[in-house]
Amino acid sequence: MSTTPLVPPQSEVKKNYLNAGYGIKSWLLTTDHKRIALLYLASITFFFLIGGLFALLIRLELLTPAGDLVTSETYNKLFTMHGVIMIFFFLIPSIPATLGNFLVPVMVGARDLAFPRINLLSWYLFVIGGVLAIYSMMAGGVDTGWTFYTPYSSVYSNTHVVVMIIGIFVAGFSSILTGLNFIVTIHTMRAPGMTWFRLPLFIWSNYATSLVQILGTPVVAITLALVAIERVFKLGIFNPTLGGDPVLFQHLFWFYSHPAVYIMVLPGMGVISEIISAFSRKRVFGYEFVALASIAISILGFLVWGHHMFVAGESVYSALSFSFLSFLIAIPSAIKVFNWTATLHKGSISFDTPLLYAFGFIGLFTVGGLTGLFLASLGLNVHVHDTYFVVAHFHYIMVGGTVMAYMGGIHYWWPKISGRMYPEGWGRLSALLVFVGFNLTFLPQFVVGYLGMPRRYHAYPPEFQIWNVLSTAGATVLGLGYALPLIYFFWSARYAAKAGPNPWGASGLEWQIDSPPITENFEVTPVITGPPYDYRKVLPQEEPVG
Amino acid sequence: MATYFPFLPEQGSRFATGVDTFYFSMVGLTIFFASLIFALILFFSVRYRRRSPREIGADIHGSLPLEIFWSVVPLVIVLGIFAWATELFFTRSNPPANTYDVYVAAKQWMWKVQHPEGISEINELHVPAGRAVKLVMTSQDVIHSFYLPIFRIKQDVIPGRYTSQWFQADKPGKYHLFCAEYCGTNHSHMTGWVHVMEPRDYQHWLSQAGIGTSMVAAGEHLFTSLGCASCHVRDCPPLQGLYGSSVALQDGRTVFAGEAYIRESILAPTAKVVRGYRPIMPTFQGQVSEEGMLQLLAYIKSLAGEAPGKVQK
Amino acid sequence: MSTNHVVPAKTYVYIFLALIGLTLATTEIAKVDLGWANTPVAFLIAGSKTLLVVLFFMHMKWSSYKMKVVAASGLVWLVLLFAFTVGDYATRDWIAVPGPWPQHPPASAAFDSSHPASVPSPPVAEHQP
Amino acid sequence: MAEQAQVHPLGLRHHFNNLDQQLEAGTMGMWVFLVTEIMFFGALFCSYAIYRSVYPEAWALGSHLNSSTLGAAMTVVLLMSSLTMALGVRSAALGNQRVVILMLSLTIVLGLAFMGMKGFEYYHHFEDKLVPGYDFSGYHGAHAGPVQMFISFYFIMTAIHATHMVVGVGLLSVMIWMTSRGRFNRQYYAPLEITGLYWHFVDIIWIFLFPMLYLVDLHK
Repeated sequence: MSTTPLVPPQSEVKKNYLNAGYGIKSWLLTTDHKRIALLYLASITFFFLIGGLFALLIRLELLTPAGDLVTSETYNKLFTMHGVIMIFFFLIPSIPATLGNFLVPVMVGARDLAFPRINLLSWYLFVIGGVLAIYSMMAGGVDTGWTFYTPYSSVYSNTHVVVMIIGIFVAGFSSILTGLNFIVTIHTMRAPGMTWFRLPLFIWSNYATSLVQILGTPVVAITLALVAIERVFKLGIFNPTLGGDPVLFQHLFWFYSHPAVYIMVLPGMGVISEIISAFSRKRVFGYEFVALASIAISILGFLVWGHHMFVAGESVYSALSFSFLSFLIAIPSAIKVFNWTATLHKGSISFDTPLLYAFGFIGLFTVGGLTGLFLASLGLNVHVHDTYFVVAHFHYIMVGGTVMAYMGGIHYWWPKISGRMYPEGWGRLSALLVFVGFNLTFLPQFVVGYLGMPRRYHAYPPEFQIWNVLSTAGATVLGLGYALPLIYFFWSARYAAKAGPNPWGASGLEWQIDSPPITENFEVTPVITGPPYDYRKVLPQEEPVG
Repeated sequence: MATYFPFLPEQGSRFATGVDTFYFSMVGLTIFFASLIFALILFFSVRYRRRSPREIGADIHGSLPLEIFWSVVPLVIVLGIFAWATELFFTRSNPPANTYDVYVAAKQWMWKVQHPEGISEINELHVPAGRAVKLVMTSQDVIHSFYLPIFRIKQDVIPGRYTSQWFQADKPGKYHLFCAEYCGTNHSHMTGWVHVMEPRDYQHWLSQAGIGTSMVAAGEHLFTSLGCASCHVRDCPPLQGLYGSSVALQDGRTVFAGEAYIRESILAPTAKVVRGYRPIMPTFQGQVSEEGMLQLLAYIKSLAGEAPGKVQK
Repeated sequence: MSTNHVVPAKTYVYIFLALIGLTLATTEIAKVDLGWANTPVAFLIAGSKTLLVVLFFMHMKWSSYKMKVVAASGLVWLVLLFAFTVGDYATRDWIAVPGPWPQHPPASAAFDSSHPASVPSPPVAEHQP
Repeated sequence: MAEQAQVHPLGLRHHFNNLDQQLEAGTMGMWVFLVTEIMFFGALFCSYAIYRSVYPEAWALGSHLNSSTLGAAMTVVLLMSSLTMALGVRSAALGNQRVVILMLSLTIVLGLAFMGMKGFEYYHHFEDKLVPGYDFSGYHGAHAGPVQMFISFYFIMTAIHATHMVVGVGLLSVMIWMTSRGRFNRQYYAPLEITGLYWHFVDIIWIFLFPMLYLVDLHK
């Protein structure tokens, strides 16, 4: 992107979005997309810690075959809370609401999102939903699993299901409003000259994510509302004794919840495209294919939900069509992985922390994606459905994929967000710890899953113990790997060296404004003249390389 | 069973072997692709590491042939996997001709298994080796899932309707039975054992396991005590030869008279009225327990001209 | 965009009268027994009323192509949800595919009850009540 | 009017370049929101369709419990409110604020009339003891279970629709207040148009609810 060079005036303390205002009101009533991104960053880190705590408790419980650390009711509440908090209150908002909110306006060359006040409303809805979920947890928790399958959730469970459902219902609208804001901003507020194929790939993947948020979230909102109504008024919508059909709940629930996994992973793919390109200083190989693959994933993502129900009483023919479409959706993901790898060819690669996280992402997402093919295969799904094989698969995509990309993205854009560098050595250590700890936690679960250990088991046969012990050992290393960045990011925000506008020599509009940026992002709206990822303009070469 | 640490699961049936071969070839495929990607990343990142701080990468945009290559090749591989897996699924979804029907009623946190000869067991399933066994299952409360890892099969058990699955064990032994669909507090204790026995031992076990009235006899008793016999002789739809045939309905549809049709016609008779008959049958909702329903079903299946258990499939 | 395009009031009144006419029509047609056609006809009338409201009252007729795509995407996804869900319920009664392809000859008369031997297995997932 | 446009056109927000961009963003934003509403009601319609195919007779019996003439009257009232809404937005484009206020008030009155008829219908069902989850003893016909499910679908769908009506009336009163304060002119009336889009959508939902809840096999 070539643009008129910006020479910031050297006043004593430069005005930026962080020191533009002080005090609680300037944060709680802000409509600046960058401040709302930080509000989201704080709140989802809080939920990530709670969810992580539950994960450690579950792993501790599973050290021994007998259920002896907690009672089975408590264990059921633990894995339900772990699921609900991690999915609805961490993974779904993680990249779109933090990095997306911060970067989408900057990357398209706008001063703010299309609807700043709705953006703040989105954060408040998230917090209200979170408070309701915390209240439901404090009051006694929910033991239905994050999937709320009826008739257990609507008739037989005597836990605080209704409060939790209202919490998720409200938090769902926060996700809808973020998606709505992104779609309108990307369509109507691009800088002059910024055509669709000059947009960074982070924008493409967040656009695809917003499509899924808009078209999927309302369906789960009304489905969970029906479960709550059925619970309160004893109606028979999903209750078989009164004529309802629990399989219909599963259809409506998974219509959203499978595309929801693409809400979680697509922004991660966008971050990885940016990191791979920045740290090999090379245009992403097959830019148009990677961009359109995101859109293909978001659309195909709506046609495959039946692979969660192969053994749940779905008809044979419906299972056939869902299985076939689930195989097709593997192709765009494969294209992305191959294109990322090809980008490294003839690049100028430097092994900073974000790139280590990106390599981790590509490795683990490849394994996660391919094990998805195991589960899409009808014959094999019959055996591995609802076992630890499934648990390992979706953790490879969610933790190995999305959380790795999220950590890589936070490290990559930290200089832009806080204006300071993070400690590189500690960063690389945390990336290594997370990679090793992750594999030690979830590889054994593939093995014990295929041996037949079912999901959500509080006590299991003794022959599965060795794999669970290995997995728990891995979980502690993983927990340590996540704790490290938390410490050094706080340290770096106060004491680290200042970072210039473009510490990595990366291309992109966000690297041409100050770190941290001013509230309006650009003094003068940039005009885009060339394709993205043009490193010859960012770092003019004396003599061309090889 | 001595606690040993299995790495590879035991195979209890031909279907299990088929699933395992598929699984191991998929594992091989995953290892191949993962190591291919890992090797490429390692090689590229070492070969093209940054040598000077201002060095940038070559100006390569992409290549259409390469993109087509790694779209079409994965597509072909994936379609091959789909075909193989679907063929496995057809075997699992289509029980062979004469299966040995066992009825399973799932209840929050236990499995009640009923053999056609009338013997019922809790959390235990004794089956003869070498014989195709079909499980006809229903639940009395929430969704459960009857999971036999040794045979690589599982099927959700849904309240309000019948679901079924089949297996043919070939190795005698005692294997795990799990509930795989989360069903509440004691979901992890809703487990049991399946005992595969030589046919001789099985007959011996049957004989001395108790002389319970056969399900067909119990079904016939219910059939008369509920008053069905008085009507289903002349002016009500005949039940002889009903099971497994197709029935023309009042509203022009033709329905396959399977287990679900019989259950529905008992609980909600006016849902599917047989052509040429008035919808005068009262509902028996709430008057017949799940076990009673299974016994009635066994009796009506026996009226299809065959003895229970050896029903022509 | 739909900026500053002023539609003559007459058009709105005509559209309104058409909508009222269609409402009365659908009420009367529902009273006549058309067998299976009742639902499609009612659906058609409701659809045309919706089209009138969207095109004229909501200015979609004069809106940009982008708006039309946004509105159409809502409809397409609704059809997706219906198609796959109803598709599952509709195919529940179908008998399972007659066995693995190679050895098992496809049953000639699938429903011919005269020789039950050829009757394929009862459907795997029975129809729910 | 011209110099006001150069200085700072009425209603232009700081992060937009011009009013056209702002209007396009606002309109697209509302249409994307309406797509989420389509999916929200769509899941309900899908469950309705599945259970109608499973219990055709019960759906017919349940639908006969609602009076189709009252339903038709409510539809006419709502269509009229759409007309007045459209005329209101049109007069905003022509700039005569008094007509805008008149039309929006008419729309509110018609909306309240619709809700009044709905309230009467609810009261009627309460009187006849036809309220699932509360007291459904008033129904003595066949298929009691599925008919109760139809009536619960009726209550859920109409209650959610009525909630959207209440939000619509709230929005309209805010628009009337803003118009009376002179916040709009010929160039800038986007909020009015966007509220119009929302109102027309709520009307479209009712256009589908009417045949689904009132006209099921009326000939039976």
